[in-house]
Amino acid sequence: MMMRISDLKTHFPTPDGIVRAVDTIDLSIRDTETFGLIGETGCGKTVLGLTIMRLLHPATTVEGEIIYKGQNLLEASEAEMRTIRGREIAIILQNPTTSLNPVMKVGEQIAEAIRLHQGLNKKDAAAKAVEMLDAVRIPSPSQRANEYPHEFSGGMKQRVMIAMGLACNPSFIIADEPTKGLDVTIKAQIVELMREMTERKAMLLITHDLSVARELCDRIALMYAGELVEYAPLKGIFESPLHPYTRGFLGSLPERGLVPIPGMSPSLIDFPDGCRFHPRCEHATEVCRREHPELVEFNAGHFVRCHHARS
Amino acid sequence: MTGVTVKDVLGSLGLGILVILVAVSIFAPQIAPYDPHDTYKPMEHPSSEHLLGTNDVGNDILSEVIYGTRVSLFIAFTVSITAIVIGTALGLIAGYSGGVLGFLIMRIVDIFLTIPRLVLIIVIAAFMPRSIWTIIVVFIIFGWVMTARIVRSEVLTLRSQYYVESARMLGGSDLYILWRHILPNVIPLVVVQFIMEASHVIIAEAGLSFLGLGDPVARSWGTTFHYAFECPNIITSDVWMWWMLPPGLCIVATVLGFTFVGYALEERLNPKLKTVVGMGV
Amino acid sequence: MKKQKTVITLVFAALICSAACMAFSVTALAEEDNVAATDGDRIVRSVGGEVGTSDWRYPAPFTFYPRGPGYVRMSMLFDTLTWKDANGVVPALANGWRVSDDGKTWTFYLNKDARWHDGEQFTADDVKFTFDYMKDYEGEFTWFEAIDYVDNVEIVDDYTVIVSLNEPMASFLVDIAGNMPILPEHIWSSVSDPTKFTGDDAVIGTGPMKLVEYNSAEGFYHYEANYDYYNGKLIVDEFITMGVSNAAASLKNGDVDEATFWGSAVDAVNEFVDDDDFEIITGPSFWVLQIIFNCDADKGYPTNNVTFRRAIAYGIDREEIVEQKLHGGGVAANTGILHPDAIWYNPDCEGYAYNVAEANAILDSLGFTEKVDGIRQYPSGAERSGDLKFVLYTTGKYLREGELIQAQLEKIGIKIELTPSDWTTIDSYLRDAEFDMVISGHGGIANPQIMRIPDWPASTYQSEEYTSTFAEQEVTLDFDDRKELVNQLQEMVAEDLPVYTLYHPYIWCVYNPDVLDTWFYTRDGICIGIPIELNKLIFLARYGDANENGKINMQDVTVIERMIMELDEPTDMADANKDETINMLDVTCVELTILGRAPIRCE
Amino acid sequence: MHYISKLTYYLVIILIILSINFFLPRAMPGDPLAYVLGENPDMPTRMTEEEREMRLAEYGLDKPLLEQYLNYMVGLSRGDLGCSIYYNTPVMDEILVRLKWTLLLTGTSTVIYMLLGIFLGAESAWARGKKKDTGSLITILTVSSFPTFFLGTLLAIFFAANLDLFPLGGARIIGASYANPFEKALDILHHLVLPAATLIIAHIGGTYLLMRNSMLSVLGADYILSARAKGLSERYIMNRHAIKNALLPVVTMAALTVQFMIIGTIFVEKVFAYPGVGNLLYDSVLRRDYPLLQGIFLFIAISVVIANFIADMTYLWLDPRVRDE
Repeated sequence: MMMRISDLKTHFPTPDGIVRAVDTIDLSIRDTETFGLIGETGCGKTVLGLTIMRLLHPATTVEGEIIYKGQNLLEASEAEMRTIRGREIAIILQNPTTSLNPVMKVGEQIAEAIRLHQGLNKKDAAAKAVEMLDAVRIPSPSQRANEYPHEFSGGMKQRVMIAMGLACNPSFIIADEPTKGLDVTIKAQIVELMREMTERKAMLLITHDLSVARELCDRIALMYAGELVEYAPLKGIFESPLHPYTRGFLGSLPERGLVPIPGMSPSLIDFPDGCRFHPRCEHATEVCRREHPELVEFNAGHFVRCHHARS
Repeated sequence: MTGVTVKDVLGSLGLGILVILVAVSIFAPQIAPYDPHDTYKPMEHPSSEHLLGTNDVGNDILSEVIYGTRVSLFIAFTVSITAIVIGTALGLIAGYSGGVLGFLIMRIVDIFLTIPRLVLIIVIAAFMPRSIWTIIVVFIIFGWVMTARIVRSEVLTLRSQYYVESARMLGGSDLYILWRHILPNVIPLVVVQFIMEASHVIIAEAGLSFLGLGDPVARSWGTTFHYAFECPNIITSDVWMWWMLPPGLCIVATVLGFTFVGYALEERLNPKLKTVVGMGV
Repeated sequence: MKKQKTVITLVFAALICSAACMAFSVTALAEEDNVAATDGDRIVRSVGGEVGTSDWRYPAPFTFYPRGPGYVRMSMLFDTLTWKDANGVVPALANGWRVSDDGKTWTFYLNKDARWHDGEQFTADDVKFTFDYMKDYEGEFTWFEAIDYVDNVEIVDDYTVIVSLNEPMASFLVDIAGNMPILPEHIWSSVSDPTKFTGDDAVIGTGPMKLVEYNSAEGFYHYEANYDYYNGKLIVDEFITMGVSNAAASLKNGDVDEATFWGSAVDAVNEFVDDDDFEIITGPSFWVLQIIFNCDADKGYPTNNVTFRRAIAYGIDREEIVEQKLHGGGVAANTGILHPDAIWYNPDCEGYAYNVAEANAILDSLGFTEKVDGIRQYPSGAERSGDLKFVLYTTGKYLREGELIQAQLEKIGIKIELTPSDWTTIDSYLRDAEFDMVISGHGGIANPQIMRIPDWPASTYQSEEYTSTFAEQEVTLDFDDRKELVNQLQEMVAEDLPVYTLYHPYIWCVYNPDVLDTWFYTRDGICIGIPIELNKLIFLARYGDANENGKINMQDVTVIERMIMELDEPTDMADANKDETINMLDVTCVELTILGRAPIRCE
Repeated sequence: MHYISKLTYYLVIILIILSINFFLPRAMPGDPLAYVLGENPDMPTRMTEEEREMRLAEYGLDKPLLEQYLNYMVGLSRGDLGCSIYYNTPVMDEILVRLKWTLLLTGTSTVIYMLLGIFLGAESAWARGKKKDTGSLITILTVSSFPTFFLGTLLAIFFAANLDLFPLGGARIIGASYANPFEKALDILHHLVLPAATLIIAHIGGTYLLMRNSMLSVLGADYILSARAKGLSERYIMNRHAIKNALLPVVTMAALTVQFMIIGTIFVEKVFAYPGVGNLLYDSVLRRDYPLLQGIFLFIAISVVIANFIADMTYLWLDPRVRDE
């Protein structure tokens, strides 16, 4: 087991109230497996990634456990975390355009992590950075390493982000929306690259794109309003989805007719009583409005949070 | 964590200062113990009769400073209100209509911003008759520039936003769109700008008066300070404590009041600065 | 630790940058010359007459700023034929002089020891050259106006010149001989644009000081002693006048050794009264503040009526103004303009003591009886109507006096609209007689010549009697006769009130006696009446006991003392002046004369 | 292209400033000749019409306005700013004599207040919401509310008049003889402390606030998160990632603050009787010395334009995105 997350709650204060971005999540990720975390924008999935990395604002309260290789990350000191970030666990942030420092050369941005974690000198780290750029198939990497981010196209920047994440050979990777905003061809290339690069690593793939998840993931979890509503192996989700939300999500795939889920995802400050999905659920009954359903194992390895789960 | 924040404390403190000062200037005749033009024995030290002593011609300094509040605030408010109105109007025109007019306005703005403002004001003030109206007019001439620039850029942003577009599609007149859609969005910025302008004028007027270019009859704080500074034994004796310090501190308090209010408002209005909590969400 | 490192780096960077700035400036500044003073040199630092403005332009004869402090800075370098000390006219480049009975021919016997700073000998040629040059460039020498009186200068021998005047000039010895700086012919004969001539050569004179450096930026004049000075031994090695931001504070912390204070600065002077480190001398400023009335027959109603002006004079409490504005640092002025400390002063001028009843009575008698809200109204049918209201112009400087007058005149029912303006504007109103009253001040009131136009810079006062009396005194050489005429002039002004004088401020010199203790005030002001204490004679050892070496037989001194005191016979050969009835300075002068150091004073 | 359009823009601005500079004083009331002789001469003198005309001709004030304008422009192209009426010397000479002092004062102060402001602003933003941040914010807002002349006077009263730690005014001991250049530098530095401290305290607020705000928005940027995700230390991130980005608006503002600095100099130089250009401006205002006033104004305005130009260039250097446009 690479990582076990139990009873995780991430809440942070804002002037409008407390945002419960992650509100009780349990999951575990095995060595070398790719775990997909799917949900709409604003369901809290990015926060989960940042919670694992402990990159949230100090005012955030985090409860529960994140056990990585036997160590509870939530109890690690900031100094320990710094040795884990980038070296053990890397995160490939969404939005490469804003996630790359505009006034720093690309090669340098990759090399600085290498210097830090692998103790290489400036020159060797720079060489390693060029290697990484080469590995993510950026043409003429030694020249590109001396360029600034604005000189790269969107797909290229995403490759840089991947190179940056993998530069120190981490054993666990969090990839947050790696294909967002890319056109179909580029997306396919990136997916291919991701698959190749993370073959023997554990990865948490955060995305709202089921097609990408289907390409890459071993298991998939669906997140809704801060909690997991269903998780199962790839096949289970795609062939026998149990939760109405999952079904709705699958229905929004292009080949299934692009039917959007009606309604809006709830604010993370003020959840509806009972099942958090019930205002948008066509099957909602009295019990759904009253009682918050528990996550139960419906089939072996297939968990669902629904009063009316059926196959 | 929706409790009292620093900006709230500073904001209310600033507001408090300003309210007191405005009250003092309105009720100056009631508050001041004497008419500032009445003369008593000159250069008296503070006593129960003259709490801050008397100046070189025997005016009660406390009364002079209290009446000075009127002059200083009058100049500050007159200038900043007028300058802001002009600046907002020109900014709206430049931003909304674009074209030759907008271009011209913005070039003028650029030039005005490049020319060292107070240096030119000093030069002009040196040649004009010394009266508060000269000062007011000269300050207005230079005061509208920054507002026009800020309003224009905000209008440009707003204009491209959908609701203005849709209002236009629905056939609203330009004036209606300006009035109904753009102006309300510009107001908060203008308020901050007003505050900054007012505090700038307070300092600049005091500076001009300090250099002896102010209105010698309407004694603002700067003028009182000027006379104190010219007093030959101001430094070598304790006289500065009751003659120089009070008008100086009044200037500081006013500027601080404006600064605090402006700071609190800006923090509230500028979402970028609002909070870094939950970055990445 | 890392944080500290950043701090240190930043501070270090700041230091380096400032060091670079410093280095730049210091290199630039190090190029300037410095006179290395040796230990024990006496260096005197003075504020030099006026605080606030420290620059009086380059101290060459045609470039100095034409006001007292400017002239004085030039006079350190250039001597005149005569000069003045605390008691009156003394010899300078001229040892002695003689005037013909018609008062039109002056013979000057020149000092044979005088040398120019560059070593050249001073001769009669230089004197003639200077008179001719001044006539040629009259317009350029803005300080000086009277050269027209001079007809020609004749060289008798190397050290004797005869100056012939077109008409007798009573004040010739002061206004021309004691005023015109004598120029070295060998330098100025080739100068055709004197106002642009500012090199080192332009400051070569015969004076007791040589110019080391003038710096317009820092506003200082740095002089060094001319040890070869012909007129006495120098007791000061270097002299500096400089600008400071606050004279009293600079005195206290030793930045300067001497400073001048005027009028209301009495408060600052009082700070030094109990301070043993400083001494104070008080002098007359020869300066007067006055109200100028519009006396113009056409435009001046009602101030062109002398009775009306008297009412205003009675309605103004000058003592209050002296008290309020000057804090006692002055006196209510002589209504006849000339300063009470001047030899020409007429003590019998009408004083117009503050008298509200008298003022009201006069105004009532003139028909200004009706009052609205306490303000008198013009009588019906007069040139003006409505409130008895006047515009009182002044610069910002005398605004406070204006406020006091405003309040005082309101008590007799006259409304004053106080209008501060700049001097240019006011002056244009004065020229055109488009004004009611103006507050304005001027100096030079030790010299009767100032009374040519009593309401200067306006000229609305017309009196033939006055004009002819003035012209008569100009050519009257006999002191007593002239004084009588000047007295009449003063009485006329006091009677007719073209101006109503308000006050004469005092002037003080506060100095550190350990550095220099020879400061004095000049009789009727330096030159034509400059009140400040920067008389170049302070640098000379003239006024100690000249006979300290005992070279003179004390009996000789006593004889002369007895002669001065008009005692009968020289029987008692003890010190005749033991009661100090005679001014010791006179005694010293006598001693010097006997020693042949400072020559005979003959008038 | 970018450089050329910028350069043209600044040249046009300079041309406009030159014209304003020429026409402005002439549009004002007041007769410069009246000020040649001052307000209270010890002996009254008033020029006759001929003398007046002679003087007017001497300074070229009698010619038609257009001719004066052309002469002015031609003169400027030769670096001739005219002759000061008061000093009767070339304006440029008078400015240059004082320039070194002003440069020393403003240069030293600018460097220190910029660095200090940037440093404190960055520190403050990094500690946002903590006591350190709030404390420095309130302190700096408060001291920035002091008008320069008030602050300078207070410093003079405390540190010069009462404690006698520093001189009351001036730029050096006049007439002093120094054993070596170091002693002289020390003397100059000693005189510099109070005026420079006044300018630094009065001006630090702007830079501090701007840096703090800029830093705060930078700290919310994704690339900072990205850097932290690499395991980099906070200090490293601040120095290598945040500051350079946060500096961009500060640099732009730096040019605009040059004029505030110059304005502050006028007051500081008056309070401390410092022999710089600011004092000269003040004196020439009092003396109504047109050519000198014009010269100084022109000089200051052009310095500000040049500062703007330098800021633009620095911006290009700092921000690769703009550089490639």
